[in-house]
Amino acid sequence: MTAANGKKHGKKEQTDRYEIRLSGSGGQGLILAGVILATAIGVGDGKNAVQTQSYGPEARGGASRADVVVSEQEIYYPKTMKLDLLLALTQEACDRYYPDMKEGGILVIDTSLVTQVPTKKYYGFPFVRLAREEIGHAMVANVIALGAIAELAGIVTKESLKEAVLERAPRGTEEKNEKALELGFKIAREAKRKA
Amino acid sequence: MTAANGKKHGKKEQTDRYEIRLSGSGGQGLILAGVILATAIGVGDGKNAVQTQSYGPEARGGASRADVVVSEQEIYYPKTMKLDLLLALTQEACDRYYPDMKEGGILVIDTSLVTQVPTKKYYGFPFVRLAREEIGHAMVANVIALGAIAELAGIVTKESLKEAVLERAPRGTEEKNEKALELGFKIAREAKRKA
Amino acid sequence: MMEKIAHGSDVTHHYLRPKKKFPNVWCAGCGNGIVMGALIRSIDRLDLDKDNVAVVSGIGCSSRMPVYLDFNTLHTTHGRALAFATGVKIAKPNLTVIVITGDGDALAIGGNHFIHTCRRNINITTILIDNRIYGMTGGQFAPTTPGGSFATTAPYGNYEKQFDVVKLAIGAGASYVARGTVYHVQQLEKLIEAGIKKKGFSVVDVVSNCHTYYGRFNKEGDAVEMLSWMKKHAMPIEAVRKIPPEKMKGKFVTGLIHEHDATEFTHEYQMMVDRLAQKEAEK
Amino acid sequence: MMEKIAHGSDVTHHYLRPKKKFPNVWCAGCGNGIVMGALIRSIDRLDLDKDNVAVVSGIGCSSRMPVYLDFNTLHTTHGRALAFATGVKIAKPNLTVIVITGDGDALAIGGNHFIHTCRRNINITTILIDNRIYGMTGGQFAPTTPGGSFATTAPYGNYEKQFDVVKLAIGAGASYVARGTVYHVQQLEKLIEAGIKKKGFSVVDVVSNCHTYYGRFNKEGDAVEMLSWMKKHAMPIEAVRKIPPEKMKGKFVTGLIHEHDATEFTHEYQMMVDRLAQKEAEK
Amino acid sequence: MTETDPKPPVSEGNEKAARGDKASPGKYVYDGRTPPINIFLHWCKACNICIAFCPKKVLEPDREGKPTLAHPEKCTQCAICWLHCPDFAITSNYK
Amino acid sequence: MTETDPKPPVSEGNEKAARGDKASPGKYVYDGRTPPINIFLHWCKACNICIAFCPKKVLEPDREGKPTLAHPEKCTQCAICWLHCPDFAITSNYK
Amino acid sequence: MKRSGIGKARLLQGNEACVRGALYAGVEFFAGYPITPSTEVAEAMARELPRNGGKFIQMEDEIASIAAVIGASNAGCKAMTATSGPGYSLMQENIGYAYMTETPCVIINVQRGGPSTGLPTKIAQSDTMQARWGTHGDYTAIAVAPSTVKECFEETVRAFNLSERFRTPVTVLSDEVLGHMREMMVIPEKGELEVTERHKPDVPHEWYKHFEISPSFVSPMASFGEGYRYNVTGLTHDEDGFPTANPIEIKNKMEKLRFKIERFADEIHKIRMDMMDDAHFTVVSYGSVSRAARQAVTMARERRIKVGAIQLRTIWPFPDMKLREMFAGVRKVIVAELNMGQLVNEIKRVAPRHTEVFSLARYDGEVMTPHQILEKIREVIK
Amino acid sequence: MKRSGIGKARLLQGNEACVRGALYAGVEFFAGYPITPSTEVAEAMARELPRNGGKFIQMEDEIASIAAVIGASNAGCKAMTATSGPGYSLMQENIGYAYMTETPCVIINVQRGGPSTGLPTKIAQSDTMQARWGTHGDYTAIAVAPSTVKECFEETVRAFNLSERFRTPVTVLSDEVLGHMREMMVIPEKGELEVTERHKPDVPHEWYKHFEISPSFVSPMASFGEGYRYNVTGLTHDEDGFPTANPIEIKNKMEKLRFKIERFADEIHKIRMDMMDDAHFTVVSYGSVSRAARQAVTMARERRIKVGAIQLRTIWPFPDMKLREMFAGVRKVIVAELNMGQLVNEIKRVAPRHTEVFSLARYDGEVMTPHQILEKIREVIK
Ligand SMILES: Cc1ncc(C[n+]2csc(CCOP(=O)(O)OP(=O)(O)O)c2C)c(N)n1
Ligand SMILES: Cc1ncc(C[n+]2csc(CCOP(=O)(O)OP(=O)(O)O)c2C)c(N)n1
Ligand code: SF4
Ligand code: SF4
Ligand code: SF4
Ligand code: SF4
Ligand code: SF4
Ligand code: SF4
Ligand SMILES: [Mg+2]
Ligand SMILES: [Mg+2]
Repeated sequence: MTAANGKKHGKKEQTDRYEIRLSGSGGQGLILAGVILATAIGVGDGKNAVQTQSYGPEARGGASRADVVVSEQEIYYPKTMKLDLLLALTQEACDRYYPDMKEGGILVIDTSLVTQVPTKKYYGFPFVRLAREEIGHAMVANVIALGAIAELAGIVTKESLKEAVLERAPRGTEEKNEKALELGFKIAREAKRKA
Repeated sequence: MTAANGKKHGKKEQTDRYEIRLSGSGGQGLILAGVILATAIGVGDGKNAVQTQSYGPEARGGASRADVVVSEQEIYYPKTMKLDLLLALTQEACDRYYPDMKEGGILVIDTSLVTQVPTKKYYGFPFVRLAREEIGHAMVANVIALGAIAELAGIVTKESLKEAVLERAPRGTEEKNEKALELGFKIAREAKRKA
Repeated sequence: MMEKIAHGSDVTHHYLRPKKKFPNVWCAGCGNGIVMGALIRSIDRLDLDKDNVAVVSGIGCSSRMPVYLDFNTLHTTHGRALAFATGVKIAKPNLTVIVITGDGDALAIGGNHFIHTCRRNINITTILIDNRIYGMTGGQFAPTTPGGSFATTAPYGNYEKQFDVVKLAIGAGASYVARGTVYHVQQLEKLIEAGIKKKGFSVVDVVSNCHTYYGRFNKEGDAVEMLSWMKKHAMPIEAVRKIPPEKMKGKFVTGLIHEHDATEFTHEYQMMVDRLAQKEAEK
Repeated sequence: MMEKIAHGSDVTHHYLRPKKKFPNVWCAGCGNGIVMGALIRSIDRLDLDKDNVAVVSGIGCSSRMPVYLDFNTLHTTHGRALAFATGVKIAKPNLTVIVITGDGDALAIGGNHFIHTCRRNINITTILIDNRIYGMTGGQFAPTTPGGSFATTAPYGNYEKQFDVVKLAIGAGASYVARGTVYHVQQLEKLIEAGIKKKGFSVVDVVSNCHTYYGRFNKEGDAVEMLSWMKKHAMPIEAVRKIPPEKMKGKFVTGLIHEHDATEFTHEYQMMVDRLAQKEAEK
Repeated sequence: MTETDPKPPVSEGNEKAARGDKASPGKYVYDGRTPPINIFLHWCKACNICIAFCPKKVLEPDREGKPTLAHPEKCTQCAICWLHCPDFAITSNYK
Repeated sequence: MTETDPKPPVSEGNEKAARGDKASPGKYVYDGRTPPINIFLHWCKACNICIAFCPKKVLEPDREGKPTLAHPEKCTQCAICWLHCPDFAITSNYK
Repeated sequence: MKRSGIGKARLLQGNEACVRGALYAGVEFFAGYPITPSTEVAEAMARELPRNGGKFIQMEDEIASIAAVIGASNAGCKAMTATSGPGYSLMQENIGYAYMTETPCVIINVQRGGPSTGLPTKIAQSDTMQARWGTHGDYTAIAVAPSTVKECFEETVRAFNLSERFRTPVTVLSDEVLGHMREMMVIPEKGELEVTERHKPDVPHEWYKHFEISPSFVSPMASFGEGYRYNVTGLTHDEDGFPTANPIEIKNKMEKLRFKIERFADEIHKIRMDMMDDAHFTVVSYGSVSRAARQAVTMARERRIKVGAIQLRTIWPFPDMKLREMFAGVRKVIVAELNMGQLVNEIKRVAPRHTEVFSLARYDGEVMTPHQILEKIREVIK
Repeated sequence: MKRSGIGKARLLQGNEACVRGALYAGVEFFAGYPITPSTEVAEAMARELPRNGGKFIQMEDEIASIAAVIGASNAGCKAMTATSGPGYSLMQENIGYAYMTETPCVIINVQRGGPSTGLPTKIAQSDTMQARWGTHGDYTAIAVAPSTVKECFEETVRAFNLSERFRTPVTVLSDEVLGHMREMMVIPEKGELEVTERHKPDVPHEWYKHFEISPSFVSPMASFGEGYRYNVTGLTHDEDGFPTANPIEIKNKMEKLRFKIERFADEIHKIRMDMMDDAHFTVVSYGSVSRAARQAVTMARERRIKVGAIQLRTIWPFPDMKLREMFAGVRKVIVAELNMGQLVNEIKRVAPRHTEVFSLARYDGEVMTPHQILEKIREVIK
């Protein structure tokens, strides 16, 4: 029998709990982005991270969703409760998940695909267009988004994220991925400055 | 919900319970005899009768055993507890089941096959020999035994037993079976007179 | 009738569920939809009353088909469709019973029911959608997955041997065994039609595409590429009979491969019942 | 060795369990005992180490055999012997694995494992004691019970069709398929011996007698009569090949009916493992 | 893969011809207004089958990969597109 | 049932001959004392197989149907009886 | 369907009585695979059904048997199978399908010793909990248990009635001794026992919902070939029978499966009481043990022990409330079972505070004897 | 056997963690048949075993899978399979064979919604009772339930240990969310966790009894090919493994199956307590619900509610005594489960008189949320 009674009762736990959702449609590489993010946080930065996702017909069809919960402490409840950050790469995803956000949470959208934003406080970047035009590879939109999130949320170190991205990058695409990530950092840094 | 509380409590029930065992070896037709006896008592005489038997490897091999419990009242426990009558057609059966007899119970043996009888109070008849020699058909030894039992135990009417025997008799053997039954009645009657 | 079949639209609306759940659950380009089209057209050609058609399936992508079809539909447990269908057929022999199954459903977990239904020669038509993979569960190898192929449970190449569905069905006693492909839709339609007409157990093995898993893992491309492959490599039995075996290398046979006459199960049962009744009447 | 086999006594004592549970449970004259004799003599001839022989069975009269045999014995659940045996063989490929099964065990409830083991071509020798009935449960018809025969569940004559074990096994991919009878014991011994030697899945279908049920219900007499029938109606494959088919009426073929070469399952697995190791070493 | 197409007897060319129908209804001619086939875009999943196998290259993909009637005049009503559409998204207008 | 016995190549006649052993050990001759075969009556179930199939009618049933060596001198050590005994109740004495 | 042999006293085996009961209830389809000690059920069905307009088929195994039964039931037949432990285990997946698809069918389990192949020719009552929890997922099970040949008949009729009424599989828990025992019984005349027919829809087919959630939770059931063309699936589904992933629809379906039975539990429960009026002690049992219990209680009463006997003829749903009431004046309860103590846990759960519960468990393949129970009574009342 | 990736923090799926745990425990054989949501276990095994000296085979179905596992275990391998509800139901007959033949093996059941095909991609904990009562006959089951990815690893190791130690099948009750969730964990170094090896006989083979009744009731186990040539049968058997019909031998065998586990139940039980020291209320849960419970309890403590959380990592044998002790100061217990109320019945059975038991059941395919539990806590404490 194990008794984990060491912690003081009543102590507020997991005040540092941070919840992220990456959402959009299948094929945008969001599950992979979630896994990379969780790996960077967990393996790289040594925090706790849990990644969950939606399965089922929903998953095979259009919509796609990956959630990451981050904390320094033991993560009790592994699913998200109120999102600290929502990345929405489609209008549908934005409409559907916006209500799950915490007050004051960060909304990040792809401006080329999400046209009706339910709030004025949000960060918008044309990830897909940037990927195609700046990096020359539409598939790295998710990596640009990861870069932006890292910059905005500050829950992962850039080094860890870079390492995690490169570990997962298909051979020969390392450079593009790195470029994409840097681009993500940059655009978010600029946006923050402007905001 | 059914409540069978009608009967008075404490009333001694089933004082008329009568327990019979027909035992011997496979191929002596004892299960059939048990079924015939139970049918005669139940269908013919309108009493209650339960017939049980041994299954399993035991049944496929040598030994064979059929039990019949008779009562005017509802038969609660269907298996035998203490035998009122034991028919033993082999030495093995006699040795094995004699201890299951009630004090004062009736032991009936085949004198040509059971040579060591554990008591002096018993009825002995050479059923198999009689069947072969008197009826000309070794297979009716069980029917002679049934006749003898009916006479000795008095728990079944002769008419019902005859009917039950004839119902089960293979076509063309009716006469022999009837003769065998009558022979059983007769030898037992004589034995009783002598006793 | 021919016109209607050729044009399809009213056939579609007549045979698919009134509350159509389209677009269906299948991946874009999945052969299951093509087979479904061939099936309803063959039923239409036979002019069967929808109320008297029962479609039974197991579990798998292919086995999802009955949900869309406006017949009496029974979507059962994995591998057991033929056993359920046997119950349906015996209970109501006047129903036309069609089983939709996958190579996993019919030949892996359901192999025993498959061979026994073949043996009994009960009047059921089985459409076995043979995509050489377990599609529904995400691409594990099936008893039909070619040796050397890749699958999630054969990450180093499949080292198992395969069933030849046709040989297996014949070996088990099926009286009608055919093979079609989702590319050759009209041949397929006819094979299904003849299978339904056949008084006895009939199997139509349909070579189909799961590009999502099988195609992707084995670099066989998308739906179009996989259908093109079928176009190239299928060889009708009539042609096969005329050419030397070595010309068959890399090809596979299609068409009605085996047929024989044998009394049908529910018919035999009825004859037994009739004999009994006659005997009792004679008494 | 030959001497020993011919005389039997020491063979018996060497291969039967030290605490021999004889007389065995089988009815007087049951063919199961005859098969058991042939089996131990063939093993003796092959000079196998008893410790390296595993005998696996399901449930049935025939499947009781392992209990008497002084090997590693696994008496499993009804129909599943081949699946258990597959686990044993893969776990320890150096064991000689022999499966004893009945026509009900292997072909009714166990049909799926039968065809899949045939397909995989795993090095297991299956002795299928084919008495055309479920003996253990008291004489219900089996998938091998001839049409028209009587059984407790076919009181008006069997109206089902039968498996031809040989065709089924070949259709499923078995690489060695033979048939013997309990009358032709020495042929049987050799068929079993060759089956064990074969690197791959081998089936020896043994025509046997259940006079207690099948014989009695169908007026085929006692053990002697049923063995005499086998003597009369068996036709060795060598002879069959020479005579016109019409002469085969009422006869059945015995001997090694089918054999082909194919890589064996555990061998294929090992090759895969070796390839992997080599790849890793190359890195 | 290198061997030539065995030309299966059905599924290619005009369907009615393949069936060997006696009464040949004559060749289909586009009237310039009624599209030869209807495409239900809502059911279409952009699998590309119709486009790839149309022998007359009548169809071309739109931005989403769904078929558009690029050359209606070339259509022969051969039926290949709608018989192969796994999603029942094509019907013919040829009555 | 009416057709003639197809004479399977094995299982009948002298076993060694059936196996085609080169060294023929000569015919067995009963020495008048050692019984040619031993019968373990305890294991025997009186199935009658040995008696029925002994080609030389060496065996006859006792009252219980179990075999007795009625004509030991006729035995050729053909092995049929013990190879067919389902109960391992016969062994040979021929060494 | 023709019925034979009604109204005359006859000596019947328990297994045969199940067959007679099924015929009385209108069985039209049987699929099975032989297994000791249930085989006589299949054998009698093979004889009777073809003569009575019904269908008999011996399938390749138990999985196929229950599958065929469910198929036939959906095609409109009253359908059943019979088996014993190993077969019952194999059937579990498809029994779950019957729960989910609300398909009426009857399964007779003639129990023998387990686990595994166990003791094929010896008695046990060790599939009691399995009859409630044997398949995966949630559902509410119905199981009944006869103790005499007559009850074999009656409980089989009742099993069909419950099955058709609640659109659910029902298990009859018999056992080796009961199945093989021969006893007198009079087969009731037609009309003497209630026979429930399937509730058929009376709406046009466009309105028909095969899994409608009605006030009673039990929806009318059309059959294949009757013009309704509904969909049946083992996936969790909506009222129309189409797969759903909607949490509300899922919840509704699950509650339907539960409440269609629990709400009517009172009408399903069947309990026999003997000498319970003034009892301070009671022996609770079911199946053939109840006969030994009655005998033992009679013997104890002769010794002036105030003990009664309670026989559960309905095992599942478990009669929580009824028993709690019956235990009102009862200080000590002995639960006698031929297993290592299964139902005793349920009784412990429901027993009021003043009632102590004792287990009398036998598991050596032999029957429970009246003396054994009597001895336990004496031990407990000390 | 080679082991890879030990000692480094990594993000693992629950299903993968089971595979890592199995490798850590020394698994040598896996047979399985794919089924959502357990398939990743088979897939990872297919990748890992051939590289680690083990054997992987995909069988034709679940029945064959567990059969092959039992065969391999008797041939000396640590062996396992993984499945979900429908497959678990199919395996029941042969799981019973493993109980009877005392064959160690591990079954991972990644639960999904039932009954029947149910909800393949949605979570449930509704095979809890089936893990105890799923096969026919009597036996005592062991089942463990992890709640985190790390626990998936640990409980799989423990399952192997218990299985080998007690010569019995052990079920790991995982679930869809846990199986698919990715979480950080450090794979322990060799030696960090205990790994139990099979107890081998040290007597000459003539003395060896494969089913010997020893003081601990657990007998040493030889394997095929090691020179012992024993018999294994699913029929009830004597110590030598030969079928028996002798009531005393039968009873001995049955008691062995039971007591070899029950006697050591204390060592099998594993319970995690959070904030229980001063708790008047407690939430009992298992599996992934325990995480929501911990969260809810933390939230309730912030509201000064004296509530604690109890997580059962061992479900079977049920920790009757342990819980009764833990409930000493507890007035109200909420049992939170993703089913219609299964384990709550056990808790009702064992709860002392002063402890009221409430069920919090969710069965719509969704996870239990901390808020839902919190709400129930508030409702109950009123
Ligand atoms: C008893 C059981 N085992 C396993 C599964 C999981 N399962 C569902 S479909 C499937 C395989 C389907 O393959 P196939 O029949 O070829 O159909 P496809 O998806 O390829 O059309 C499996 C293994 C299940 N649903 N039930
Ligand atoms: C799951 C299961 N179903 C049914 C049975 C009952 N059963 C035991 S043996 C047998 C048939 C045996 O037939 P076969 O394999 O031909 O063996 P035989 O007795 O004829 O040698 C059956 C149906 C069982 N033990 N287990
Ligand atoms: S996974 Fe494969 S079989 Fe399933 S729908 Fe997609 S393409 Fe078709
Ligand atoms: S019942 Fe038949 S198969 Fe079984 S032992 Fe007797 S003769 Fe042999
Ligand atoms: S009918 Fe034929 S020609 Fe016309 S669009 Fe379709 S495929 Fe092309
Ligand atoms: S075949 Fe059908 S689904 Fe595919 S692209 Fe054409 S219209 Fe769309
Ligand atoms: S060895 Fe041959 S000849 Fe001698 S007794 Fe036996 S069967 Fe007869
Ligand atoms: S063959 Fe064997 S068992 Fe049969 S009679 Fe001869 S010695 Fe006895
Ligand atoms: Mg498939
Ligand atoms: Mg047989």
